[in-house]
Formats: sequence, structure tokens, C-alpha cells
Amino acid sequence: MIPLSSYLILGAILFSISIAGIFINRKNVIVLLMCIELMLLAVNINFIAFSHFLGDTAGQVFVFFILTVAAAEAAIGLAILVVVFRNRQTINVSELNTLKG
Amino acid sequence: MMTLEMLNLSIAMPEIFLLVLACTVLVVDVYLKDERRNVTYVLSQFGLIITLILISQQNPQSREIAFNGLFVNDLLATVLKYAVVLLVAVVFVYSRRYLQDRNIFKGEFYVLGLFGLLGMMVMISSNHFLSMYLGLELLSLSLYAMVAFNRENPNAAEAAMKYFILGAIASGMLLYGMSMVYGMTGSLNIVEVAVALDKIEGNNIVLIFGLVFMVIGLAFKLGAVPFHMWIPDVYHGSPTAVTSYIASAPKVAGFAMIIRLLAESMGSFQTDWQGMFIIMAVLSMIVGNVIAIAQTNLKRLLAYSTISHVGFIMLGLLAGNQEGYSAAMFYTLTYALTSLGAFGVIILLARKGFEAENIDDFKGLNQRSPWFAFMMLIIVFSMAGVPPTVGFWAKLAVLKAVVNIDMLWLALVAVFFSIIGIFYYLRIVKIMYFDDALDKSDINCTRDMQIALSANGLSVLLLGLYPAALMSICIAAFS
Amino acid sequence: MDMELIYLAIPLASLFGAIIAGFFGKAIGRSGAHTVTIAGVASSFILSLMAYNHIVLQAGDIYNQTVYTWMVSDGLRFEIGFLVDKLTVMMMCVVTGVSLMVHIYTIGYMRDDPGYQRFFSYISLFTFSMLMLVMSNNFLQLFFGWEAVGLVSYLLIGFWYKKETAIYANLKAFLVNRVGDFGFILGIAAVVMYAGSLDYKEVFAAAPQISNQVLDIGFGEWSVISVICILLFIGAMGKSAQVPLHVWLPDSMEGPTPISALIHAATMVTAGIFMVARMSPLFEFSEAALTFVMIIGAITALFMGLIGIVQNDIKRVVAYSTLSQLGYMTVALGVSAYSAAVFHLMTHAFFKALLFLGAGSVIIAMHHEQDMRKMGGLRKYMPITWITSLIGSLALIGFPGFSGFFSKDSIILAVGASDLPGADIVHWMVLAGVFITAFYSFRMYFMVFHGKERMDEHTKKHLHETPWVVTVPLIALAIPSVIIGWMTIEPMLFGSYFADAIVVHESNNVMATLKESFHGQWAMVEHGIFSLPFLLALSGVVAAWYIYLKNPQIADKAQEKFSFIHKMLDKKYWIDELYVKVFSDGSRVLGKGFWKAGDVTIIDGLIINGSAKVVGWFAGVVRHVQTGMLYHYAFVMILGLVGLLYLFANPAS
Amino acid sequence: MTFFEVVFYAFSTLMVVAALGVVSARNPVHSVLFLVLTFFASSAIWLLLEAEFLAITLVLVYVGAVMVLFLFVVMMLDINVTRMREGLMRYAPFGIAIAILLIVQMVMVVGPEHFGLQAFPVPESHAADYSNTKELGRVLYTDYVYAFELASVILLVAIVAAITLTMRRRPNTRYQKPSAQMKVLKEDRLRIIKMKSETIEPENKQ
Amino acid sequence: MFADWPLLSLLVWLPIVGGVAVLLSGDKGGSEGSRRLALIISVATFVLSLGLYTNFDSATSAMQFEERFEWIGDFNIYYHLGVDGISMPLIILTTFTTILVILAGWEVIQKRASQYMAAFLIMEGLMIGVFSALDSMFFYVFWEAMLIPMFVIIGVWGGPNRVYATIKFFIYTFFGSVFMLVAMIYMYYQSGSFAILDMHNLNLGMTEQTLIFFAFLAAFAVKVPMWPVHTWLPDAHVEAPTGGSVILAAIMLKIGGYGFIRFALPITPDASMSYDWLIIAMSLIAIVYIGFVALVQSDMKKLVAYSSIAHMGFVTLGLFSVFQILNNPANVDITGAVLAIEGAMVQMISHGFISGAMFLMIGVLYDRMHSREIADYGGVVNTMPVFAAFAVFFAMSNAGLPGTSGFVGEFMVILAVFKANFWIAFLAAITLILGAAYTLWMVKRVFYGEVTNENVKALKDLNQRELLIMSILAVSILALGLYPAPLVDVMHASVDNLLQHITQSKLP
Repeated sequence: MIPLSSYLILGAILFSISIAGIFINRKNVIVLLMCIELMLLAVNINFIAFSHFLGDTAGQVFVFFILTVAAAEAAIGLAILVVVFRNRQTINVSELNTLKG
Repeated sequence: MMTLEMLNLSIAMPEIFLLVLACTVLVVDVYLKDERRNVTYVLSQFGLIITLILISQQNPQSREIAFNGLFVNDLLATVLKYAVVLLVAVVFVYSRRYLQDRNIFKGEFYVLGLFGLLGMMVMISSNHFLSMYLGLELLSLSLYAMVAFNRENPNAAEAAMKYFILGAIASGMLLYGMSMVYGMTGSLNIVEVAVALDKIEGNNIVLIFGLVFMVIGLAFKLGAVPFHMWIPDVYHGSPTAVTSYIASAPKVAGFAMIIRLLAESMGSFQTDWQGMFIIMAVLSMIVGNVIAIAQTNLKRLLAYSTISHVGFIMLGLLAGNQEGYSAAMFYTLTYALTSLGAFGVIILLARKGFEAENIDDFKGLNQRSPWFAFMMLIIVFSMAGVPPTVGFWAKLAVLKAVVNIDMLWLALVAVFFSIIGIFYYLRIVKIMYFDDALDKSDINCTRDMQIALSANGLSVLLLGLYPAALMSICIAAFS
Repeated sequence: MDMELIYLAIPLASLFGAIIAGFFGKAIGRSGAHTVTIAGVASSFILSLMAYNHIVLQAGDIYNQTVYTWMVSDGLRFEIGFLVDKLTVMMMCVVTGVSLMVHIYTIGYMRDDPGYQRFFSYISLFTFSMLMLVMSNNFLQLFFGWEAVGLVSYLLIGFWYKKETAIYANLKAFLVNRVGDFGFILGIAAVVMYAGSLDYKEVFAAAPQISNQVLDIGFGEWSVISVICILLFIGAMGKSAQVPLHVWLPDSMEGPTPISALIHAATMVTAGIFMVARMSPLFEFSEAALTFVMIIGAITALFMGLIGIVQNDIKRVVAYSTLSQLGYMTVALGVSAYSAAVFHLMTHAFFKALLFLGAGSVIIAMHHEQDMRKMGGLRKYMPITWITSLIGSLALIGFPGFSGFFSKDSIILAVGASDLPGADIVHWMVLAGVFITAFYSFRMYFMVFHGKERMDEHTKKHLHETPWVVTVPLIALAIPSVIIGWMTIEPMLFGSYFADAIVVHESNNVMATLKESFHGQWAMVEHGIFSLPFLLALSGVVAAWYIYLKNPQIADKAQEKFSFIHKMLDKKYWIDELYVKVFSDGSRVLGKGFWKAGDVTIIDGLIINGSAKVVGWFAGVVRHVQTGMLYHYAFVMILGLVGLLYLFANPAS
Repeated sequence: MTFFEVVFYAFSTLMVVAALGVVSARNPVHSVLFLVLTFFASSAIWLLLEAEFLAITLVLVYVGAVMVLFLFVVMMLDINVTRMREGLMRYAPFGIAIAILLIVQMVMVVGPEHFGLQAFPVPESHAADYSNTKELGRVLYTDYVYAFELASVILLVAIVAAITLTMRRRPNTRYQKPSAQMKVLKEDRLRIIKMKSETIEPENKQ
Repeated sequence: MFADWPLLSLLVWLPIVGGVAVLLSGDKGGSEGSRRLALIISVATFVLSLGLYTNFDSATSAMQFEERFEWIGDFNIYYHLGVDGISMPLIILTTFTTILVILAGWEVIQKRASQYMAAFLIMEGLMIGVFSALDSMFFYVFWEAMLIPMFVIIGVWGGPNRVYATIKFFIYTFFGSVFMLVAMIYMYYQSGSFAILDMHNLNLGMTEQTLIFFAFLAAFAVKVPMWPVHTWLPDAHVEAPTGGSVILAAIMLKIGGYGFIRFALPITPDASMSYDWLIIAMSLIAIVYIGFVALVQSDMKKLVAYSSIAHMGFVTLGLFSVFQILNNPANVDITGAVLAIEGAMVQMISHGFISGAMFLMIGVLYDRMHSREIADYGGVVNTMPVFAAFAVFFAMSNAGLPGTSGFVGEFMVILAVFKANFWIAFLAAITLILGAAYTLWMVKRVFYGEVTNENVKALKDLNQRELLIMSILAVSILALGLYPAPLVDVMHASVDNLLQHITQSKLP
């Protein structure tokens, strides 16, 4: 029997990895986008696990919409990335620091 | 079986109309030639007026539920929706000329603006974590796109990128928090959650754990320290028209989100999130006011000032009672209005190829246009909280709420940092009134902009002279 | 005629003249100005004489009424009112009389001055102020008049406002007087505190009860009445130029001569004497205060006279003589011989005014040359001035029969009769003063009217007697200088003239002692010829004659031999220098210190601008937290998350 | 160890490793591929949780569409890969520390203490004829119709935004306008002008 | 006349609305019209304010001419106006001074004259509002709003260093007042009302009183200004245009003193009593220390500004010596407490006239020479005899000469504080010397002596307008000095009432 806590711990580990990824990645914006996908995945695991253990479909419905939104987010994120690249010829995170102070 | 009647569509009329409007604008715009783009503008404004009328038709006596509990309409929602629609309409007025001058006068601005507005209205009216999340994303996605709207501007792109990444992290955290609450209560419906939480005895670590994540998501939206880092860069990098959008209506939506998620659903954990809010409020007032002093870019300065105002809004919220909520609501509404006016003046001064975003660009404004200098004066003093402008009453209401919960020290901290704050507000007035104009060119702007900006400025003054009506609406919204 | 109206009209007539001449001076012209002011003062004088007639000769009722209530606060009535008794009426006559003379004299003296109307306005205003002072029945009005005469004195000393020395002198005069007023106002405050009233009558009535009280002012307990009297007397010291507040009077000679005569010899400076006499019901209760008064007076009388010896400016000699004579009056006050003091005040008013006007006459003739070393032998050229000045000088030295004799001898006798501690030393001091007075008076007289004619040719050619407007007042003043003492000594000193106004306690009553040995004026004159004071005076005259007329080189030799003493006297004991260094420079240094160190450096620099700078600096530093780097932003958010989790969702706690 | 546990731990390990790969791969293409792997593993775990529809959606929609989009953009932007990844390890220790701190904090809460089998017993498995898809589909169009509509709007916004931001009209691109071509009239193309006939005069008349 | 008019509302709003009208009339085509309009409005306001005096019932301490409407019902904030014997004279002073200020700026202000006039009119309305508001929030609104026009006046029409001065002025004052705001909110929750009179009847514990007292102290001490928070004043005065200086000195400073009377003393009497030594010490420092500082100023305006601080020291001294007076067993029949408070009040009014006159006087010189440095002048009497006469008169009243209004208040306060303590009176009386020293020394250097430079030689004497202003002021100063009873009489009842509040312990 796999207890709920195992799923939640898995989610927590994924969440933490994604956050660490955002922090340690200083070069490529795309990886940041991927980290965000990871984070949403962690959330989804949580929801589905809860949904399963609670016997309630609401959690799964939520995940369904999270997936939808994540797709839309990815689209916009990549679009912005393209705009940035066109303007700057780079997607290096360390170079995106004109706005500061 | 479900029937259409059960959805109770009539109370969602404004949203439905707005959606139709946005789609119509989208479609119509495709068929318009560039020189006839004004049609899009007029159509949007016209639609917004109808939306306003529709909202004012709503007269909820109590909480009215629609869409199977995903949607709620109450007085609070009606008032806030009215405010956001109005604010967005004014933003559209302000931005037309600005967009034209920069060759980004495109229908998509209005489409995105309207979709964002829809997102805000969904948030305001949401009675469910899901609709809240979707509303938030609808708004956020529209905003991300609008920030990058001027594709030729590298700063805008950079701002959009930062906003996007940080915003996505924040909504990830919000979701994570929601998932925990869902796990503990077995429901995503705000009312049901509240009911379930009442049964759980206090100090449930898991719920507080979830609460922390949710609070972070909310704090990010408002821009409270330490989740404020996006604000200066986004305000600065965005086209001023978009900044004026971001700086006004979404704050109201953010406020609604906090009320729905924290006050309504997590009300029984008020003491816990109060603690978090105290920390963030104090930090916001310190960081916002102090860093603003060092700014030379007006948009950036206003961004930091926003952060400090968020601190004040949170003061009201953390009071956690009707008085505090209504004070925070009053504060939010009037601040959105004031901040909109401030960006309006910046837009007013901008010209083709020239962004009037440095403080020095305001030099001698009183010589160039005494009237608009006066408007800016009112706005700035309102931000500083000097009577007889409305900003004073907002601060008073909030301080009152804080004093009433025996947190006198918090009130003292707040007023202390507002003294530091006054320093940079005065600098703006000083620049406008006491310095000679560097650039003596006339300010020409469209008539509708003049009227809107004057109305905006004067309303800050008039609300200051007679705040009672708005105040009692805010109080009624929470009774 | 209703006496109340007369009393009201006396000061107002002068005020009217002052206002007309002051505000409409241009319109009415020069002659208009002097006509209207002289008319005003003359009516004051005549009305004063009528009042004298009413009060003294007809033995009419003493008038003590409120004119109007200035205000009432806290049950304390602040009023303007008149007290007209014999003391007042005497002062009124002296003031208006001398003033009238001075007005007339001014027509000649100021003939060519562009500020002619202004001058008349000022002196009329002065007359008004002085009358208000002497006629007052309460402390408020007393202070009003007190300060008003100070104001006019300020205006008049600085009348020639282009003259640097004059405007220095008037500032100095006002400030030194203010030091006196500082004490005076505290004295009034003390009176209000302990007597609960400003009215003389009520205060005097409360005096016995006050005299039992003590006041703790930090170091030891003081008798309240002594504190009050000393404070009031500090006021008198300022106005009557007693050491150490005497420094302004010699400098005040920078003003036109008529005002030197009017204000700085005859009337204003005697206000202090008058005030103390008026306050006799209070002073009588405090031996400490009386002793203090006496000692101050003696010091002034002796040491200021000494300075007179070395002065070469004709007016300054008279000024120091005035100081010295004021000292005599003060001594008299100190030994409770108030009547003697007031008597001397009156006689002195006439002969000192006469001396000043005489000096003024000389100055006119000498084309505004005041240095005696450039005069000499004027007797031939200006007979009237010569004679009247001689009369004045004789009166001053107390030549028997002249008015000064009666008053001064009485004072000396009174001091001799007093048994206050230190009275015998003071007695010797005033006796020494007699010699000195005679010496400097006649030194001046000889240097001016006798001996070699030391003036330059041009001046000499134009020397002639001054016009009638100048000489008539001289004559008019010379007459009372001779006779007034003879006429009034009996009622004033030994009669009941001041019975209502002056209170003397039995134990202090020196005048009663004197009265026993008084057998009429003749007897006094006869006795006076053989008395020590006269011998001293005579030797003073002879010494002056010998040194300055007969054998002038002695003076130079003495000057060389006693160069230190000469220098000390010439420098007036360095008191001016001391004051300038300590008070004037000192307060400027202090002010600069307070300002630069306190306001500019600490408050503004450190606290105000400092905190603004710190905040600004801090802002400049903190803003760099906003690095612009996305991962830093994310990091801050994560820190926030970790922090909040730690604080709020920490299962370990 | 039951079959379910084997599956769970195997895929969990795979998922964590893949996730680590996402954040640490030097080449973004590798990152994307690791991410795909993570999604696959996750899909398997979701199957354990009887969320069949979502599991398949994840694979189809996410891996099939979104990840391809990612790959597409990575390729398109043609980034200097080696330069992009340098310096990663400098901050790694710090990142790992943060991650571990966070994991500790989170696991202390979500661990067995609160979410063990006592608190949340494993529910009964659904019957064989239970259709997760049908169940979801039923609520999606009834109870959650509002959310569904909103999701559609969000997708619309995403489309609008992506087009607005990235579509470029190149100024030098030439378009054909068939309608305009069709509407051309002769008069527009051909202009007949009348002029005097010119005759060339000989230069030297004389 | 005016008996049944809503006089106070008219007084508050007529100038404000009038000011807006003047603002709108603009400067296009000359400012003559707006100047006239401003003058008419200010005179009308003054005439109306006289209605307060003529209809005033000095027998009662109750608020008169009361108007009370709900303003912000949810917060219990009322539009509540009313005057008593303490505020009424200050209102008349305000309306009076405004006329002079309008006149004083008549020709001098060429730059944006309509804005200038409007600013003063609006300011007038706000100041009247401060003096007549009976609801603490209403009061606070006026109190703070007042800063805005003043800020603009100094900043726009001020001298070279105006920015520093005006920001300093604003922040200083703002700093003080925000703490008062918190105190007021706190008291609201204690009394359930923002009405000032309700706060008077509030019982507060010692700690609360102390905190509230210091909040009030922060607000009012800055305004008065008391040492050591006075440094904004010299800067503000030096940089302000003449009219600004006049309003600042004549009225704005009074608001601090008024605040002490209206708030600090009656609301926190016990705390006031236990910290009276602090206020007295600060006042005495203001009198002595500032007196010395004034002595060494080389800038005329700075000198007069410092002298203002010293004179205002008498106000606070008078107000807070009450406790010592009441506790001094040596006092017979007349307590002196009333005398002290009335003295402070009279000092405020009189300082309004005198400081106004002094600044106008400096303004007259500045308009001609564009210098405030004493060293640039000398012998002005030679070229401007009439003006010099006025100057000497004003200087004398500044030095507290009897017969001028400057004497009355100082005299009353010295008489009263003597009942408190000999040494307090001793130090206070030093002003007699110092006040005369710095004022007359300035007069000497500026007016007397030979003409030393060409600029002075070219000076023209007063014109008709200036003569009018100077005469009005001189007559007022003289009238008040010769017959202060009409002023003092209206205060008695209110001061008695105030004393009752002060003497009654508010401890629960």
C-alpha cells in the first residue's frame, strides 16, 4: 500500500527541484520555463493524489485545467522568449538586467 | 440533470457580455485597416459602457451563486467590478494617443485589455479555487502579453520575461497551497472550504503550510515585500499605457482575491495569516518608501510607492474584521484611481519618440500646463496622504482599523515611514512647480484625454472632500 | 474748573503738541511746530501750576482715580489712573517748567537743523511721557511712562542719526536702561504676586503684611520686601544712571544739548529717584534694600565726580556732574531722607538745566565746538551766559544761599544722622564729593569763561552773545536756581509737605533729627559758611582756580605724575571697555556659538540633514538589492517562502 | 513489496532523476528531453492513482504538443549551447542547499505524520467498468462548464498573444492581392493621352 | 448684523471658493483683475469675521456659531464648526492679516499673480477652518491641507534656496502631525467620537496621557516652533516671499499655540502637569538661546524669524507655567493661572501683528534692493524717512515697548510666571534686554548712520499702498497696546473653562 504521504513527498521533491532549478540556472531562460512546468507537475501530482485518496473528482478536474493553462502559459512564455531573443539576440538570464535599481 | 436555469446565468451578464464584446472586437479588428483602428477603440469603450450599465443593473441583496457554485455575486463583487471596468475604460482613454504615437495602436491591445478585464471580473466573482485560478491566469496571461506589446522595445520584452517567470512561480505556489487546502478539506469551493475549516481545530500545521503558499501567491499579485521584485521592473519596462493598466485595475482584483481566498475561505485561520501580513506589510512600507527616494525614473518611483501602498492595504487586511476589510477596500479603490491618474499624467507628457518617464521631464510643468500640474499635485499629495485628498482618508481608515485591533505600534510604524515617503512625493511637486521647464513645448492632447484626466484628478480631490459615500459603500460591502 | 479735567489735560496738552508737530510737521512748518508744542507745554505748565495751587496752596483733596481700565485679567485690574498729591504736583511743575524753558531755548539752538519739527515733537512727547510717569497711581502706568521716556530718550540721543557716535549712544542708552527695566519688571511681578494688585494704594496697604514673608529663590531665603525693593531699585539704577548702569549717560551727550538739559539732567534721570521716593512705604520695610541704595548712591556720587575732573568736553563735565548729583539723591533715598532727595532733585533740575543750557549757549557761540581746551575768556563775549553759568555752578557746589546749598547740605547732614550700617563711610564719601564737585565745576567755569582765549581766529571773530530765545531760558532758570531752595526748604524738608506721599518709619527718620537743628534758612546759611562742606567746596574752587587759571602747567605735571590715575579716570575705570568685551562681544560670541554649534551643526546638520542623508544613502544602497537579475528575484521570493514556512509552518516548534 | 509499490518507486526514482536532469543538463535540448521523461514517469504514477484520462492527456497533450513546441523554440533560437551552460556548477551547491532546506521543511509537513495511512487510508479501487474519462467528461460540461469556458478563453488569449508577439509582417515581403488584381480596370493600367504629333524640324533650315 | 448667517462656514468657504475663482481668472491679459478680486474677497471675509466679534457672547464658554452636519457618518466625523473666546480672536487676526498680505503682494508679485493670490485666499480659508473646527478629523484636514498652499508659496515665489526650505518646512510639520493623527485615532476608540469637546471629557490613564501628550507635543511644538524643532522656521522665512513670511509668522505659528490650548492641555492635563518642566525648559531656551542667536544674524529675515521663535516661547511658557502657578503655595488671592493663559493668547495675537509688520517692513526694503543682508543697508532713514519712522515703531513693538501690543502679552506672562518661580520669570524677563538688543541693533545698522552705498541713495520712500499697510498695522499695534481690554474680555469665560479642564485630573 502506498500511502498518500509518499505521493505528497514526491510532489514536494519535484517542487523543490524546480525551485532550485530556477535559482541555479543563470543562463538560459528556456530552462526556467521548464522548471515552471516541473512545478506545475508537482502541484498536479498533489491534486491527483488527494483526489484519489479523497475519492473526489474535483481535484482531477482542477488538474485538467492546470494542464490547459500550463499549455497556454507555455505558448505565451515562448512567445515572449522569442520577442526577447529578437530584441537582444540572447536569452541569457544574466544579460537580462537592463531594468534594475 | 443540469438545466440551463440552474446555471443562473443572469447574474453573470456583465461577464458574458464582456466576453462577447472581446470576441467581437477581436473579429471586427481583423477586418479593419490600420487607419480605421479607432473603430476598435470606440467599440471597446462603447462595450465597456454597456458593461458598466449591466453591472449597475445587478443589485445583489445577498450572495448569489451561479454556475454551480463557481461564481458568486454580492455587493462587494458588484462594486469592485464597477471599479475595474471604470478603471480600464479610463486606461483605454489615456492610452490611445500613446499607442498611436508608437505605432502600436493595434486591436490586440484592446482585446487583451478586455480579456484581462474579464479575468479580473472572474476573480472578483469567484467562489471557487478553480474559477479564481482561471481568472487569475486569464488576467496574468493578458498582462504578460500586454507588457511585451511593444515588440520593438527591448526593455518591454525584458520586463515581460521577468514578469512571466516570476508570475508563473507565484501561481505555482498558489496552486500548491490550494492543493494542500483541498487535501485537508476535500473541497475547492470557497464556502465549503470555510465550513470545513471551521470544524478543524486551530493550529493545523498542514493547513498553515498550505496557507503560507497561498499567501505568497496573493502577496505576489499585490506586490508585497519580499514578493515585490517584479513591480519596479515591470512598471518601468512596460509601455506607460500598459503600466497604467497594471497599476490600477489588477490591484482591485488582487484585493478581491485576498478577500475571497483568505477572508472568506480561510477566515478561521485569520490569526495565522495576520502574522504573515504584519511582516510583509512592515517590510513593504520600509522597502517601498526607502528605495523610492533613490529613484530618478518616475515610473520606477511610482512602482516603489505602490509597494509602500500595498503595505498600507495589508494593514487594513490584517485587521481581519469588517472595519479593516472595508478600509483596505477603500484604500485599494482610491489608490488605483490615484495611481491611474499619475500614470495618466506621464502619458500626457509623452510624445512621439519621447517617454516622459524621468522625474526631470516634469520640470516646470506648472509653467507648461498649470491645470495638469495641479492635477498631478493633487494626485501626489493624495499618495502622500495629505488631506483634503482622498489618500488621507484611505490612510486614516486603515490606521483606524489597525488601532482598533490594539496594534498601535503598527500604526506608528506606518506613519513613520509615510514621513519618509513624503520626501519623494514632495520632490515631484518641487520639480513641477519650482523648477524651470527644460522643454517648453506645449502639451497637446486629445479632448477625451483632457476630460478623463481632469475627472480623474478632481475625483481624487472630491472624494477627499466627501469620502462618506464611497466609505459607506465599502462598509456595506462587508456587512 | 473740574480738577479731574485739568489733570487729564496736563499730559494731553503736551501729547497734542507732539502729535501735531510729529505728524503734520511739514504742513505747519517750523514756526507752526514750535508754536503748537510750546503752547501745549505752556498750557501743561500753567495747568500744573493750577494743580499746585489746588493741592498745595488750597490744601485740596489728593486725587487718586482711575482714568480707564486697560484690562482686567484674572481679577487683576490693569488701569491707567492718576495720583496727584504734593509729590506729584511738585514733579509736574518741575517737569513742565524745565520743559517749557527747554522748548523756548530749542528755537534758538536748533534753528538751522533740518529735523526741527521732529525735535519739537519728540520733546513734547517726552514731556507727556514724563508726566504720565509721575502722575501714575499704579505700577502699570509707571512702567508705561518709564519705558516711554526711555523711548524718547533713545530717539533724541540718536536725533542726529547720521552721527555714528550718536546712534551708538542711543542704542547703548536703551539697552542699559533695559537692563534696569529687567529688574523693574521683575519687581512689579513680585509686587503683583505678593500684593495682588498694581495699584499703589493697595500695594502700600499690603506692605506690612508682605514684609513678614520670605521668598526662596534657590540660594537661601530672602525677605520678599527686600527682593521687591532691590528689583525696583535696579530699575531706578538704570533710569537714574547709578553705578554700574551709569554708562549710558555720558554717551547720551551725543544728542542735542536741549535734551541733555531736559532729559539727561533735569527730569528723566530723576525718574528713578522719584520712583523710590514714591515707593517709600515699601522701602521703609527693608533695611537691606535701603543700605543697598545708599551704597550704590555713594559710589556713584564719588566716583563719577572724579571722572568729571579729567573731562575736556564741556557737556561731559556736566554729565558726570549730573551722575554725581544723582548719586547724592540716591544716597539720600538710602538713608530714608526721601524728602531731601526729592528736594535736591528739584533744585538740581533747575541749576543743572541751567548749566546745560549755558553749556549749550557756549556751544552755539563756538560753532558746535565742545572741547574746553579750545575755549577760554568767553566772559567778555557772552555776559549773560557767563553770569547764569556762574550762578549755576555756585548752586551746584552748594554755595550757601544758593538752592544747591540747601538741598545738598541737607543730604550730607541726613547721611551723618543715619545709623544704617556703613552710613559713616558714606558720609565721608559724600563729603569728599563736595570737594570734587567744586573742583570740576570751577575747572570748567575757569577754562571756559576765564583765562586765555584758545579758540581759533575764525571762531573768535564770530563770537557773540546768543539770541534771546537762548538767554531768556537761561535767566528764567537762573532765578529759581538761586531762590528756590530758600523758598521751599522749610515746607519740603521739615514741614508736612510730603506727609501724604512719603512714609518714613520712626527708626529711620533722619529728617526728624535734622529738623531739630533747623532754625530757619538764615540760620542754616550762617551755619553753612562755617561748616565742613562749604570749606571743602571753597577749597575745591580755589584749587581749580590755582591749577587751571593761575598756574596751568601744574595740571599737566599732575597728569604726568599720576598718569595711571588720570588714565583710569579718563577711561572711566575701563567700565565701558569691560562691558563691551563681556556683554556686547560676549553675547555675540555666545549667539554665534549657539547658532553655529547648536542650530547649524547639531540640529540642522546632524539631526535633520543628517537623517535625511542617512535615509538617502541607505536608499542608494538598498536599491542595489534590485539587481535586475531574474534569479535574484526568484531567490528573494524563495527566501520569503522559506522564511514564512519557518516562522509559521514549522512543525518542530 | 507489492507490484504497485515497485511501479511507484521505480517511476518515482525515474521522475526525480529526470527532473534533476532537467535542471542540470548542459544542453537545453537535453533538458527538454529529460522533461519529457519526467512527464512519462509522472503519467505512470497518475495511472497508479486511477487518473487514466489525465495520464493519457499528459502524454498526448504535453509531450505531444507542448514539449514539441519547446524543442521547436530551442532549435529555432539557435543558442550557443556551451556558453549558455557554463557557470552552472558555481551556484549548484547553493541551489542544492536551498532545495534540501525546502524539502526538509515540506516533508516534515506532508510526510507520514499527517498523511500516513491512518489519516488517509487507501481508497477502494474502482470497478472495472468505471470510466475515469466519462466521469470527468460528465462534470466538465456540467458542474465545471464555467471553468471550461474560461479555459477556452485562456487558450484564445494565448493564441492572440502568441500571434501578436511573434507574427511579423516583413516590410519587404511582397503579397499578391488577388482581389485587387481582379478589380483592375483597363483605365487604371492604360492611360491614353492626346498630344500633338511632333515633327522633327531639321536643324539647319537655312 | 450677520446674526443668523452660517458665519463660520462662510468664513471658511468664501476665501477658498474665492481663491479658486481667482485662480481661474488667470493671468492672461494682466493680473489686475485677479488682484482686485482677491482683495475684494479678503475684505469681505474680514468684514464677515467682524460679525463674529460683534455677535460674540463673551459671558459663556460654550462654543458659539456652531454648525454641525454629518460628514463621514461611518467614521463619526462631523462637519463641525464653532468658536469660543480663544479661537475667535485668532480668526479675526487671520482675516485681517490676509488683507495685508494681498495688498503687500500687489505690485511685487509679477510672476503668476493670480496663483499667488489664490494660494493665500485658500490658505486663509484653511486657517480659519483650523481655528474653528470642533471635530478633530475636520481639524486635522485643515491642519494638513494648509501645508500645501504654503509649500507652493514658498517654493514658487521664494528665494534662491527655497526648495530646501520648503521641503524642510513641509516634512518637519508633517513629521509632527502624523503622530497626532495616531493619537486622535486612539482617542476615538476611547471616546467613540472625534469631537474635540468629547475628547476633553475623556478619562485616560497616565501612560496613555503621556503618549498622547507627546504626540501632540510633536505636532504643536514643530508648529510653534519650539526649540529644538525650530530650525525650519528661519529657513522658511528667509526663502518665503514677503506675504508667505507674514502668514507664516502671523498665523501659522499661532496654530501651534492654539493646538496646545485646544488639545494638549485639556485632554492630557495630568501628563501636561508632569512634563510641564520640559515645556518650560524648552520655552526658556527658546527665549534666551534663540535671543542670543538672533543677535548674530546678518540676514534681516532670519533675525526676525529667530525673534519670532523667542516670542512664541512666551506663549508656551505662559501656557505650561499654569501648573507651577497653581501649585505654588505662596500665591495670594489671585492665582495667576488665568493671567498666564490670557497672556499667552494676547502674545499670540500681538505677535501676529508685530511679526507681520516686521516682515512687511523687510519686504518693503527687499522689494527695492533685493537684499536682506543687513550689511547692504545703512542710513536708510536718509532716503526713506517715513518708512524709517514706521520701522522704528515696529522695532520698538517687537522689543515689547509698553503702549504697543508687544508689551501686553510679555508683561502678563512675566507677571504670571513670577508666581510660578522666580527664576523662570528671571530668564523670561531677559527677553527685555535681548529683544531690544537684536531688534534695535538691526535698526541701527539698517536705518541709521550715513548712507554708505549708492543703492540706498536711490531708495524711494513708501508709496501709497505701502503707507496704507504700514499705517493699518501701526494703528492696530498701538490700539491693542493702549487698550487690550476688548481682546482680553472675550477670552475670560473660555479661559476659565479651559482651566477647569486643566485643573481636573483626567485619570480614571
